[in-house]
Amino acid sequence: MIYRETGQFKASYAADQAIFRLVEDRIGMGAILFLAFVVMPLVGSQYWLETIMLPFLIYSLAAIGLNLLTGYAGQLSLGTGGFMACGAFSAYKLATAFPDLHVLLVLVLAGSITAAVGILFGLPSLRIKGFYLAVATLAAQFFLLWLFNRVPWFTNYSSSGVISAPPLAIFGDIWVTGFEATPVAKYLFTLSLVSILALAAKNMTRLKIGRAWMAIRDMDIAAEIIGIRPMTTKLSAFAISSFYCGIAGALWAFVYTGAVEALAFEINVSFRVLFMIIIGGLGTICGSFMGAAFIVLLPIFLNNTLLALGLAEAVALASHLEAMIMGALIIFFLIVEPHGLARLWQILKEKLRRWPFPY
Amino acid sequence: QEKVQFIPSLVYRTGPYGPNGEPFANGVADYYNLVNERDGGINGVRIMFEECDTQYNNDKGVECYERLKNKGPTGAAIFSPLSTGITYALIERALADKIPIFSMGYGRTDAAYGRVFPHVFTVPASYWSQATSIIQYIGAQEGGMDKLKGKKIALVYHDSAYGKEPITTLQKLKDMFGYELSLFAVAHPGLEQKATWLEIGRRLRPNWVVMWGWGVMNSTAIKEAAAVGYPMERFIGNWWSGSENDVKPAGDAAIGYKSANFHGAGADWPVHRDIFTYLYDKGKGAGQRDRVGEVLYNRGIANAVIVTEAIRTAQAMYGARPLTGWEVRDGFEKLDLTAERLKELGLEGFMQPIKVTCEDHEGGGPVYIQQWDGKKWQRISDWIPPMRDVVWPMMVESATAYAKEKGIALRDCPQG
Amino acid sequence: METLEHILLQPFRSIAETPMFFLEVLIGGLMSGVMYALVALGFVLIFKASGVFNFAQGAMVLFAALFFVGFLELGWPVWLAVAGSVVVMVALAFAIERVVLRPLVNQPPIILFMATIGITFFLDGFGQTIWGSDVRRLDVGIPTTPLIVGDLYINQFDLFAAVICGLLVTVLALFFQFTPTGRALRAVADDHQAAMSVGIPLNVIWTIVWSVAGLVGLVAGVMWGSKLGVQFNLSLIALKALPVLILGGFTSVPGAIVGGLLVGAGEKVAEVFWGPLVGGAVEDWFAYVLALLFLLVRPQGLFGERIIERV
Amino acid sequence: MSTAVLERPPTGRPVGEREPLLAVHNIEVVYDHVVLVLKGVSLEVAEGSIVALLGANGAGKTTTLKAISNLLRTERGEVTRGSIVFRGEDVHALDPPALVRRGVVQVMEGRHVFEHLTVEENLLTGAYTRKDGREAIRRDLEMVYDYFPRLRERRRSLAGYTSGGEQQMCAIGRALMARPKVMLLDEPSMGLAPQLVEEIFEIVGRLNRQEGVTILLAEQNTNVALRYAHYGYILENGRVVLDGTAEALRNNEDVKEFYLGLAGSGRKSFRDIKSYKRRKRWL
Amino acid sequence: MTTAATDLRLDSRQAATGRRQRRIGGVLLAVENVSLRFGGVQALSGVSFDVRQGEIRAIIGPNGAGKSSMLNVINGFYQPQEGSFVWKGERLARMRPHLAATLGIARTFQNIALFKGMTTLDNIMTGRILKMRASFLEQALWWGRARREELAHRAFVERIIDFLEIQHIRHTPVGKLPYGLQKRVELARALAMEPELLLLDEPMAGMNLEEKEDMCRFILDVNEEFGTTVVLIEHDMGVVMDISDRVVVLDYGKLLADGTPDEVRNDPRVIEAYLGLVHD
Ligand SMILES: Nc1ncnc2c1ncn2[C@@H]1O[C@H](COP(=O)(O)OP(=O)(O)OP(=O)(O)O)[C@@H](O)[C@H]1O
Ligand SMILES: Nc1ncnc2c1ncn2[C@@H]1O[C@H](COP(=O)(O)OP(=O)(O)OP(=O)(O)O)[C@@H](O)[C@H]1O
Ligand SMILES: [Mg+2]
Ligand SMILES: [Mg+2]
Repeated sequence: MIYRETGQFKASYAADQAIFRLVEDRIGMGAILFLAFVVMPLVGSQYWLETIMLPFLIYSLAAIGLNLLTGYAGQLSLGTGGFMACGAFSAYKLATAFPDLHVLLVLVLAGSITAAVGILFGLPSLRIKGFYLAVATLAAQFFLLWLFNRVPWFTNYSSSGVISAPPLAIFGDIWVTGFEATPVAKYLFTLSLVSILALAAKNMTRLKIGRAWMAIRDMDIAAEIIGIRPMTTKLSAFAISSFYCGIAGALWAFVYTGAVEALAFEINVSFRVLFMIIIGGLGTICGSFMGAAFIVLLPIFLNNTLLALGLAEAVALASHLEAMIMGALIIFFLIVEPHGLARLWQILKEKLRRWPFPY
Repeated sequence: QEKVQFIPSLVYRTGPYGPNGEPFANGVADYYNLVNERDGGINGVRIMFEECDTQYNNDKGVECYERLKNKGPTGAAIFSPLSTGITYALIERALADKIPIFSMGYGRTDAAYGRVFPHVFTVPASYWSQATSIIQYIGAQEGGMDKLKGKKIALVYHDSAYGKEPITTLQKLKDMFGYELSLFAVAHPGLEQKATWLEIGRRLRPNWVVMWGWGVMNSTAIKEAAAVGYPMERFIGNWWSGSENDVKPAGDAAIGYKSANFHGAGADWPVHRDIFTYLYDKGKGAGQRDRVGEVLYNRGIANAVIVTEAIRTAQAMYGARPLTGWEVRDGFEKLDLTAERLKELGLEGFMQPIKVTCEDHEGGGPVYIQQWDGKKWQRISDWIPPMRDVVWPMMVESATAYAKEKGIALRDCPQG
Repeated sequence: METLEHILLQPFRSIAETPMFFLEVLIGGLMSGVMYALVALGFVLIFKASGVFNFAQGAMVLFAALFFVGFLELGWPVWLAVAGSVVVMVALAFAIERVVLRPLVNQPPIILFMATIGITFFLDGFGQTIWGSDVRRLDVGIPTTPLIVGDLYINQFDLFAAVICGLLVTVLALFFQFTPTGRALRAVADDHQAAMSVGIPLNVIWTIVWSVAGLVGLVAGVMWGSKLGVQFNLSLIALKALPVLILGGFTSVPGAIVGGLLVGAGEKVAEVFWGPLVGGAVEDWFAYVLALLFLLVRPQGLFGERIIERV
Repeated sequence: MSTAVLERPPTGRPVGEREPLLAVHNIEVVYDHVVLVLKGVSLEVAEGSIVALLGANGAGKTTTLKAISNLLRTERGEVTRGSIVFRGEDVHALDPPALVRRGVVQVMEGRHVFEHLTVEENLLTGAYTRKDGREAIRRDLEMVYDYFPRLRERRRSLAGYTSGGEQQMCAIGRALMARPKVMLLDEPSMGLAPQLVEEIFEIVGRLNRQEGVTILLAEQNTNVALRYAHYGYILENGRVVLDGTAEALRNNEDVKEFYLGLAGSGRKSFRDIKSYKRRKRWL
Repeated sequence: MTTAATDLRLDSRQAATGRRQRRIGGVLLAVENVSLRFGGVQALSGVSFDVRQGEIRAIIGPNGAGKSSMLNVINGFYQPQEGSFVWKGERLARMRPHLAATLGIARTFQNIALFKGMTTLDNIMTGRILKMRASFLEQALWWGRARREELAHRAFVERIIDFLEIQHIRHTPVGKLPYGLQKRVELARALAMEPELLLLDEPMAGMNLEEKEDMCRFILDVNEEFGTTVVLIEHDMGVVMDISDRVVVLDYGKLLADGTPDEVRNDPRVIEAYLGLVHD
């Protein structure tokens, strides 16, 4: 009985309403934050910080965004890439048009613009549902990319259509974008932002708006009948989800790669993020992180293992094997636990709670 | 202890463009192996190279870069990102890491301006230069540049950073020579071009079609062009639209199709003989024997030759030892690949001499036009040098604008 | 105002001025549409029969084509290569049923959808591990020269594809509507558990549908393969089939055809007559936007089953 | 079926050494690897009998039936102990369609009709496993329509649009089309008008008598169930707490009090019940 | 049973009836001449009836008679082709779900329509959504109104949870609950809306006697303590006759009878169409 709730009584509704209701959970979370904020920047190599942690965090953010929409509000979307592109390009336009704008403001504004675009593309969801909607959201994906690719204004008339992030500082000369930014600065900046946004998402999902989303997801008719407006609820889901995806896209372009063309946000990105939330667990915030970790780390891990196994000569074979293993693992995880890694974790905790008794 | 120079190799053998990445990667691998097997390395420093599969995908490219940049005793000597998108993503990083980037025939064109981009090399020619060469060829076919006036030229391009590169140049030339230019974007990956070709072949009927295509887009374009009866002789691809992979799937329809190229096609150079003797005969070849000498394979060789020669030049400055990236850069900036040296390398006439300067990292190399006869690529023109007077000022202007946007101070270059 | 007129009127004027050309574009579009429909058909089959949105259809097209050319390159005669590919596709159906679908019975559709994305990865990797990633030429003797009727250019190849597609659709539509197996397939799509409870063996049903979808994939693979060469990109045509699918309705075999024709014709006409006004390449999203507009009127697609909403 | 069965009033318990048609031995069921729902349930169903499974909500009736028809696995539940024997064969490893072919058909709780099929198509899917030809199936279809005339009227409408009662009839009719030997009926009376409840039980009884169908019935409507059943088991909290012939159960004081509402002075008005009665009694 | 207890019950019954008569007020909702068609199916044809403040009104009728459709019309989910409503004396041409909810009409569903992926508590809390005012930002930050509101509503919901005795399943996802409990959670969700008019569609289907008795008690308590008006569809005649004040009988979309339980019970047409031979 290592992990249990016996003996932990909640004296108030506030305590019962807390995100982590058990002391053990709070300690665990504290440890993770400590690792992320203190240990990682100290011991992480540049490779780790820049090419593993950054994409992991940014993808997590996008995954949270999509999870709000798909996992909580039940609106399956394949337009994530488009929304991320929207964030990236609006951030670029903002940062170049107003060079003095603070980086946080740039991100928030870019997110808001994306939210507006999200609402626009969310309108069909009022009538269209399920896979029909999913395919319809591809319209957003393709149209937005086309727009950014085609209209030179978005790239400040760059001949190639590539945008590259101007250097921006969080304060003083602590740069978070551009080539003067150190990996640690980029990492901590992204980490803080992602943590705050994740917390905000968690709060939303456990309060009124989150309940409204879930109600719409689980049974829209009943939800409507108890007075939840489908329109505002669905559109708010699209807006907030796009806000998150927009910020993720902006971070991707500005902090991670530094220069992107619209194609960087092609359909595969949408699929990837979708993978993350499904592997991680639909309708859980921590699942978004787990899923992102899985999808970002797995190929790198596989690739490195295959190389270590002496398959270095046959790069193509390694890539093909990687795809196969990746596919097989996705299926494997779905079979083991269709509700994702987050649920797996929960079951584990459940078992721990009952341990040493089987039931 | 053995002296080794680490050269990373970003390749794409899989993914939508895998079929094209494969021969290129094989050419590079074979040449490095040849240098090791035949010469025992570059002046005794063996080449250690490692491939990383980017799948032509930007994130993967960045990940590969970060993974490989610190390998070997002195870190990566140089990166060839092998994709315009990846090049863009690496330019800043590589500068911070002090590693040169060699984007041969792709990438950011204005990066040829060495005063702004000290670490990027785009020899022997950029897309902008190539565009001027192609237009000159068309001019010659029409009987003189002045005959271009009123002619219709269509550009069919891959709708990406890569495909858009020649547009400004072609527009500039349009103003100079008075032809009409129509633009046709084809969305990645380019499976569906019927509408484009109906418009071109049945309504617009331009005098010439120029193509900036890549991968499956090329063969599809050729097939669709044939289906609307557009004459292949008037259809010219750039150097990424002129490999065996582009014409073979189209079958006989492709006979007569033309493309630009900046190096030889075929396996008839001494270097190929060496590759057969030292590698394929011993079972050490990277690919299939009968595909040695394909256009993209040879391009891999060209890439590897320029890299090894740059390293050799750098070794002349710093000694025959493993060099850091920045030392390689210094050598690259002094690279002078003369006709004699090419002959020594067994590549006489394979490509034109290359000379890099502090200011000019491109060199404005010439291209020639080749034509597919159903079996082989036949060379059908002389080397056509670009219109440097047009292109170079454009590059300088664009690079300077970039420097301003990024707050980069222009580097001084010794004149002369 | 001028731009508005430019976009709204100009193209119509140009259509009116060149009616023959318009006809050509239209016909060309319809033919492309048929090719899309061929891929969409595979989706419809599986969706209709098991409620699974099979994203792997594109990968199956590639997979089938790879084996087919692979066999041909081994020097097998065409009939043997066909037989061999059929065996491979049926075996694939068995494997998918056993390994993926059976353990996921009664799971929500999105989970199954994800699983098929897993299958996509696996098939792409597997097919190319065996056959490599080179572009392969496939020539099954379908003529590609244009057929010139009066002043009209018609692609013979497309014509051929249209006939094949029409045949397939007729057979499949009849099968679904009028045989007990067809009925059972639709029952499974509605409710896995209830279907099992009345004795419909899910395993058998799924193996059948996936085999049939595999065969449709083979046909699509051969057609598209002869058009584009057999290579990785074949798996991407799935993306072109999706708008066809929603336009026609996920559950309707004839819908796939009609959707295909609409999408094909619509996007070609749009690209040729409107594309130049906005910079071209509108084909990429046009089909999706078209489908979206249709859906706003009919949320279940043109021929899809009515969406039942009751409490 | 044999008339012998008809003449001897069947009971749940086998008479003498006769093997029961269906026997459940001490099964334990776990959902999701952690939730233990059935804690050792045993029951026997003799050929030709109607056996009722009674119990409060959540007692585990549905779970028991699903364990028998092997539909549990699709809900991430599994039988972790015990065995289920049908005609001497352990059916634990069979899949549901195999069971249907052996004649064990379940009518699921909550109807589960195929919404996008018409009522008639729904019925016809029930005959999926049958091999005795179109004619026989037609005849049975007519039989079902005779039993449920309302279905005949709605035969062309999509089942998803029919009312609750119609769907229930459709589900039962669909099961009948499979010509079952044993029918597992999960709450057939739920949501049906009183007349129809009688009718359906009447039909169930008739099926049992005329067609010789053995019936295992989970039911809340104890009253009716015990009127038609021959034998009954009462489930509480995943355990069998009481069993006996219908007669015996009807006269059991506890059953009267808690299930039939006949305590003491006959039936009392719902309005007059002032105290909440929910509690665990036999545990 | 002791006689004393019986007496007590009798007393309370009289008391209840007495109170009841006093409390039943004017017409809360009148449905006038409602007709509803689905393609060829005439689900309702020209049905009119009224519901008085504070009463328990039952709707009965054979399967497919249009009872559920009637409820769907009342709360605006189906739009009838003809007909109108009078709510507290005010005529409404159209009813929309959201309007109905704001007017204070809550309901439960025949085929349980709970939010399956949510816990019991969350399900009930959704009933309070109409009463919450906090903005996005406040919710995201768990601050200000969001926090105050949440705790206040939580307290209210806990009262309902206590009332319906479902404390032990507060944090259980409702999808896993047994049927009877799900029905109770649904009732709880409806009650959380503090409705004036509560529409119950077969609240006791699938329950055994004891549970029905409990459910009846809940309904009576809601009605008596909060004065909530109840419209109830139920097939158990015992329940209907015992607890309802007036009964509407529908038959194939038509109004067959309307009156007190006793009147209806003895109406030969009702007996023929619906009741049949009722075993008691
Ligand atoms: N899929 C599931 N996962 C977890 N627990 C479940 C699942 N299905 C049922 N249970 C639990 O199993 C127990 C028994 O449920 P079951 O449905 O068998 O009861 P029942 O007797 O049929 O009740 P009712 O009369 O309400 O239908 C209940 O406590 C329920 O919560
Ligand atoms: N959305 C709909 N589309 C088509 N027909 C419908 C729809 N809703 C209800 N009906 C039809 O209207 C009629 C009345 O249905 P309703 O559900 O109101 O019956 P009910 O009285 O509630 O019956 P039950 O007691 O069986 O629940 C039925 O014949 C049903 O098939
Ligand atoms: Mg049950
Ligand atoms: Mg009803």
